[in-house]
Amino acid sequence: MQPETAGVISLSPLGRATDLYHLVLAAPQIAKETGPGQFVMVRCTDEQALDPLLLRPLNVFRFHPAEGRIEIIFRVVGRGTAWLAERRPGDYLSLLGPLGRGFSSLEKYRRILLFAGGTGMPALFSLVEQETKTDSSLSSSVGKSIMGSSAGESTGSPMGNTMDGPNREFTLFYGARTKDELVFLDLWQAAGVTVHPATDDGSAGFHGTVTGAAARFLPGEFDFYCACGPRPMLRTVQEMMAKYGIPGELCLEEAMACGIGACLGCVCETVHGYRRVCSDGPVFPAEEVKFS
Amino acid sequence: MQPETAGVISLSPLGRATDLYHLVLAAPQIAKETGPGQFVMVRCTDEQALDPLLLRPLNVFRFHPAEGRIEIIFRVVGRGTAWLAERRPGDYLSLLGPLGRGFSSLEKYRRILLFAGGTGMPALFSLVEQETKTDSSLSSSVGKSIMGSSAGESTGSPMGNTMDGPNREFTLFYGARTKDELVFLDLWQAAGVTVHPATDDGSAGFHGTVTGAAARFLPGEFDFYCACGPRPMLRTVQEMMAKYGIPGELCLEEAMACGIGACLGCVCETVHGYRRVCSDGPVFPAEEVKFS
Amino acid sequence: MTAALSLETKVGRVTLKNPVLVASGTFGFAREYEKLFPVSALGGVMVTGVTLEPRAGNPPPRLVETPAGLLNSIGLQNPGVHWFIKEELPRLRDLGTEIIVNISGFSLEEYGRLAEILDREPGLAALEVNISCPNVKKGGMTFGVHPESAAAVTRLVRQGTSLPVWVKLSPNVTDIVEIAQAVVDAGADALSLINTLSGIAIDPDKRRPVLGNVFGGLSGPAVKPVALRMIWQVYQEVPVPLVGMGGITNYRDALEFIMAGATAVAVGTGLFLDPLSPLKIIEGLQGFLAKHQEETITNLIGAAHNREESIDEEKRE
Amino acid sequence: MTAALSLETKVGRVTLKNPVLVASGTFGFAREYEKLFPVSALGGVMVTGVTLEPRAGNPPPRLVETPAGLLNSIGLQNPGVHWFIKEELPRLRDLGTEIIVNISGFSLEEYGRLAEILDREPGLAALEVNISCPNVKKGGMTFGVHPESAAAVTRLVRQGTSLPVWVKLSPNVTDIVEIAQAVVDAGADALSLINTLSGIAIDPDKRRPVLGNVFGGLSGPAVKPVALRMIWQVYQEVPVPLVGMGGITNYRDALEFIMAGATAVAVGTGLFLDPLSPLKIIEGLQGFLAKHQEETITNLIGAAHNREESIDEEKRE
Ligand SMILES: Cc1cc2nc3c(=O)[nH]c(=O)nc-3n(C[C@H](O)[C@H](O)[C@H](O)COP(=O)(O)OP(=O)(O)OC[C@H]3O[C@@H](n4cnc5c(N)ncnc54)[C@H](O)[C@@H]3O)c2cc1C
Ligand SMILES: Cc1cc2nc3c(=O)[nH]c(=O)nc-3n(C[C@H](O)[C@H](O)[C@H](O)COP(=O)(O)OP(=O)(O)OC[C@H]3O[C@@H](n4cnc5c(N)ncnc54)[C@H](O)[C@@H]3O)c2cc1C
Ligand SMILES: Cc1cc2nc3c(=O)[nH]c(=O)nc-3n(C[C@H](O)[C@H](O)[C@H](O)COP(=O)(O)O)c2cc1C
Ligand SMILES: Cc1cc2nc3c(=O)[nH]c(=O)nc-3n(C[C@H](O)[C@H](O)[C@H](O)COP(=O)(O)O)c2cc1C
Ligand code: FES
Ligand code: FES
Repeated sequence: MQPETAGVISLSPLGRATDLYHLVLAAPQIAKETGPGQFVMVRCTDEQALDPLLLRPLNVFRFHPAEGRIEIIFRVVGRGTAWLAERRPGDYLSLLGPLGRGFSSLEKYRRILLFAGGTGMPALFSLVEQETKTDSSLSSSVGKSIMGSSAGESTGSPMGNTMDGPNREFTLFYGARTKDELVFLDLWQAAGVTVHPATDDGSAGFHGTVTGAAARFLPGEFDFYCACGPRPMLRTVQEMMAKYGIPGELCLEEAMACGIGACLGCVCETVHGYRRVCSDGPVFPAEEVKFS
Repeated sequence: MQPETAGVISLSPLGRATDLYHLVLAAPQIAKETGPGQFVMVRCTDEQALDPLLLRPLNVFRFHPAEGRIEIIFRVVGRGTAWLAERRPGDYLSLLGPLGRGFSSLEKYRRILLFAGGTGMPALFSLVEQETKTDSSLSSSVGKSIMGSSAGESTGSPMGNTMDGPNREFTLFYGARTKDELVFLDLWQAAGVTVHPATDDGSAGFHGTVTGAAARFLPGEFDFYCACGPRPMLRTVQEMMAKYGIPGELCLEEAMACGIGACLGCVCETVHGYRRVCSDGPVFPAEEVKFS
Repeated sequence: MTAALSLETKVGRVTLKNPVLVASGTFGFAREYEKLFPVSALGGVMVTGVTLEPRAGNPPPRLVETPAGLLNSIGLQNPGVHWFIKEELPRLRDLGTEIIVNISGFSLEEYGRLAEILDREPGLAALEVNISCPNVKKGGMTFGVHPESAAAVTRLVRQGTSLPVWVKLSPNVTDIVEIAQAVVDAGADALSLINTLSGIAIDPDKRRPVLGNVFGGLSGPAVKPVALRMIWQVYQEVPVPLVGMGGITNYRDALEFIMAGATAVAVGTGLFLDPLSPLKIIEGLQGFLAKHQEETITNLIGAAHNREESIDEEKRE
Repeated sequence: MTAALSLETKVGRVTLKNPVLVASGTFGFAREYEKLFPVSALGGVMVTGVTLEPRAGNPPPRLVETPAGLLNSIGLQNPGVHWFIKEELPRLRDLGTEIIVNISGFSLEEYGRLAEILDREPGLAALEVNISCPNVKKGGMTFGVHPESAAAVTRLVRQGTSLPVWVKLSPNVTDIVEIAQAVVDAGADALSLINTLSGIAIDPDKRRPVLGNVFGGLSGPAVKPVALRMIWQVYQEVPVPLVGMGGITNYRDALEFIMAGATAVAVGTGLFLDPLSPLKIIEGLQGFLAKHQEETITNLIGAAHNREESIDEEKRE
């Protein structure tokens, strides 16, 4: 964890109808240290400007320690991300990272359920890529945005990925507002993950929420789950999985100031009392998180 | 006077060692209405950002009503101008203008002295270009920055410009920190103005201030003067010219908020009491201005 | 949408066609902005502070930009109430919007006189009483920072006029509710808040304060959280219409004020960022009503106090 | 340059190697920032507010960004003074910088007890008394907003310890000088100012306050003009060392505070923009001394009050 000035290698909008962007950064130190589910804080303001004031937390989508690069997917939702979307290759960004406690190792589990909502996807992908890591050929899609490849159908090898030894099986329920926002499905497929898309508008996959999409596959034979997405989704996932007795981890979001655990500003409620999302999390054991 | 969204046609640094920039904007409405010595207010902030908060006043260096363009020369001194210096062709800027009461007509005068200090030059050039206006061939240097052409010597036709009828004669004392900051001398020469440069470091022309440079030519046979530059320079010019009984006009600067005369924030002291620099000025009869 | 959306709002007896005013001191006497947009589109104009005698104002520099804020020390430069009535008011009356005259005094008597003088003038919607002025007779203590002096000013103005009296509160106080209650008890029909926060800036190169007057008033987006807090507190404790101001630059800011309890809002410093911002805010409010199928803006006044009515988190899932 | 430049400064009895501290509540107990830079480079660390009993703090959300500012409602989450002494203090003592412990109480007695408990601990430079806490026994009125209660807290802490007592003032008051004078009369060795301004934010989509606690404290660049004004006023009236804070993000901000009258400064919210900013500020101050051939930073304290010494406009011509 340290401040690092990162060079913008590429920044591309993800498709026509989305406000999603794919950012590739040269940040050797951070790339070397990042683990799945960790994030960085990014200053989204001109050098001397004081508004917006705070750094923005963004999950690391992919990290490439050998190449010294990290990738981020972000949605433009306000002033900071709008500023970020206007950077160009060759620009520099002030980063702080890698931050937070990411996902636990999945070693012990065989059949793993993943729930991704919108920009919750990147954190989960970093996990899967780590857990299925093979040769570095995968990382060749850096800076290339490929989307929607057969987004209408569940895809992937039905028995889970094969690169990960015979035993590991990932099933992803990936929800978005609309088909165009289901991004990088090819990467998920290449990682051998069975993907079940869901869209709010029914333009691809299940017409409805990721939990709706998952319902018909449950309880199934799942050992563990990981979820990242908007709070209401996480709450529903937590309830549903608790009902089936499947343990898991949730990756949370909360407004942040310091990003490193000093200010106590980003707490969430847990069974152990308030915990800092930035440093005790953002990933927490699902059963510990209390949604009020 | 109105808000206008202006397109950046070109933005070029003026030379190696300076922090001066030359900005050409498509702003048809403003170009049509601008007179010499008027200025525009420019928003120097990303769309949704609130810092820096206020628009920045910048003089119009040249205006081309037929082409719908205006030109500006500015120095990077802080956050707003630093932001401005990073714009690129095709970007848009929010402008308000043209603003202020510019220079009076020089019709009545034959031998005119000009004093320009640093970024006070643009306002005076707009005056001279207007007063010597010929065919539009002059405006062909738009976007081209030519500097330092024989900056070491006084230049121009000794008897003043010829394009302006036989009678008008302009003598410019143009001061800057260093040779590289004496910009667009070619344009002045093309306008038939006799230019006496002065630099703080002696790298070109007179080694010292513009008033120092002017002293040996005074009182001379001058009818009128116009001056634009830093406050201490204006004060010295005012004193010196009062001594010789030569009337003139001063173009002032003051921090501004509204830029149109509503907030009473930009006043300067005059013999008539406080006057608004943005709307009663920025150009005032020299004898009315009181420097405290 | 069937019913017409209504932005109409009532500040006590004063009906405004929409809740967006412009703040005193930032709009002059409307002469300048009139050239930029149709002032009749505004809910109202709060004209620059008028005093009994003409005032030259403070020595320059009078302005300094601060982070997301503006410090000003205009010092109430104005031509005096008699000139105002003769030279400015006739034109203002014809603008097609409500005219609220901001008055400032340097003694209790001056406030009373101003109220009486303006009471005779037709075409005014209300007097806005700026109590952030120093009481020259009492060692320069600002009227607005103590409940007694704030109430005394209000009482005199109330006696001097039958016009609606809006008292404009200073935020430089320990307990805004106490002051609000005191001036309402003394007869205020409505409250405007907030005036500027007292602040300074230093020029480290020159080693001296930037403003000629040393002290200035802080306005703009920087002060918005403080302004909202005061609106919130007063709304909870004092039943009187509030006109909210302090850092409003867009319709979402305006909604924050309205939901915190403001019946109307005013744009001041926001004009300097974008002279057309009041019009854009009016449009934005209209759009918000349409989107949320609210028929009138008045339904939203104080909405944030009502926890049951708050809209739950985006219901995605 | 012949003589070595000195950033050393003295806050009463406490000598700081340089005038740049970090503000209470923004630096935790130095555990986290310690991983980012050598904390020993700082003039001192003001640790997070400690209370007698452990406190869970306020419900989230606790943070909301505002224009050039930050609203927080942490609610003094901390493990209590006993845990602090056992688990945090030993490490803090070894950091190689001055440790100032910020204490908060919810009754007069709690302040007194905290002072006594900490008095026994070696290795502390001073106690910083946060008087912006509600007095639970007196209906939740904040101690710091009235001279009597502010003085009462100070007196008890003064009696309880022989450590230097720095009282941290709340800016949410009508007359900061009155409070400053009262706590100095009650025995304060130095004053810290300012704590946060009370503010709120509304989420217009959800129609409710953003913060779980509704009210928060505003910090960051937005408040700088107010902080500077209070430093300026107190410096003029009350002869006591001042530690200035409120929106400092770079060395020029620090100079503004020093020239307004601060003997030392603290960086709080500025850490969140750039965790290394305190180090950069120290460097910047050094550079400024060198450039202006000043031998010591202490020469600049209050320099802006001295009109004769102010540097005249750039003398170009
Ligand atoms: C640990 C963590 C990881 C994240 N990873 C990603 C990611 O990989 N990709 C991505 O697109 N987004 C991610 N986010 C969310 C991202 O931080 C916010 O979208 C961003 O800060 C918004 O900044 P803005 O200036 O554009 O919006 P603002 O103008 O600040 O706000 C716009 C809207 O976004 C909300 N918002 C502001 N800050 C946050 C925040 N920290 N968390 C959630 N909502 C916020 C506001 O309430 C408001 O409704 C992550 C957040 C956290 C805490
Ligand atoms: C009528 C008018 C016409 C002008 N024309 C030109 C021009 O043609 N070219 C040009 O380069 N500059 C011109 N200026 C000056 C220009 O407006 C300032 O340099 C600019 O506003 C600085 O903005 P900033 O954000 O970069 O600096 P800031 O960060 O705001 O300040 C940096 C420094 O500049 C000073 N400054 C800030 N605002 C002003 C101001 N309005 N006037 C003078 N000094 C200021 C500050 O005190 C500070 O020392 C003009 C000013 C006025 C009033
Ligand atoms: C330049 C300027 C002049 C002002 N003059 C007055 C005034 O004459 N009378 C008054 O009551 N308030 C005056 N104010 C305060 C504003 O009316 C308003 O209360 C304050 O600026 C907060 O709103 P804002 O942040 O939208 O500007 C003035 C503010 C500014 C910026
Ligand atoms: C997240 C946060 C927590 C704070 N906690 C405390 C605290 O525990 N005790 C205290 O006296 N001040 C506390 N403060 C106030 C700061 O110490 C400081 O006075 C204030 O933030 C102004 O400085 P700044 O603008 O540099 O942050 C806190 C401020 C912030 C932002
Ligand atoms: S953001 Fe500061 S503790 Fe998490
Ligand atoms: S800037 Fe407002 S009157 Fe000149």
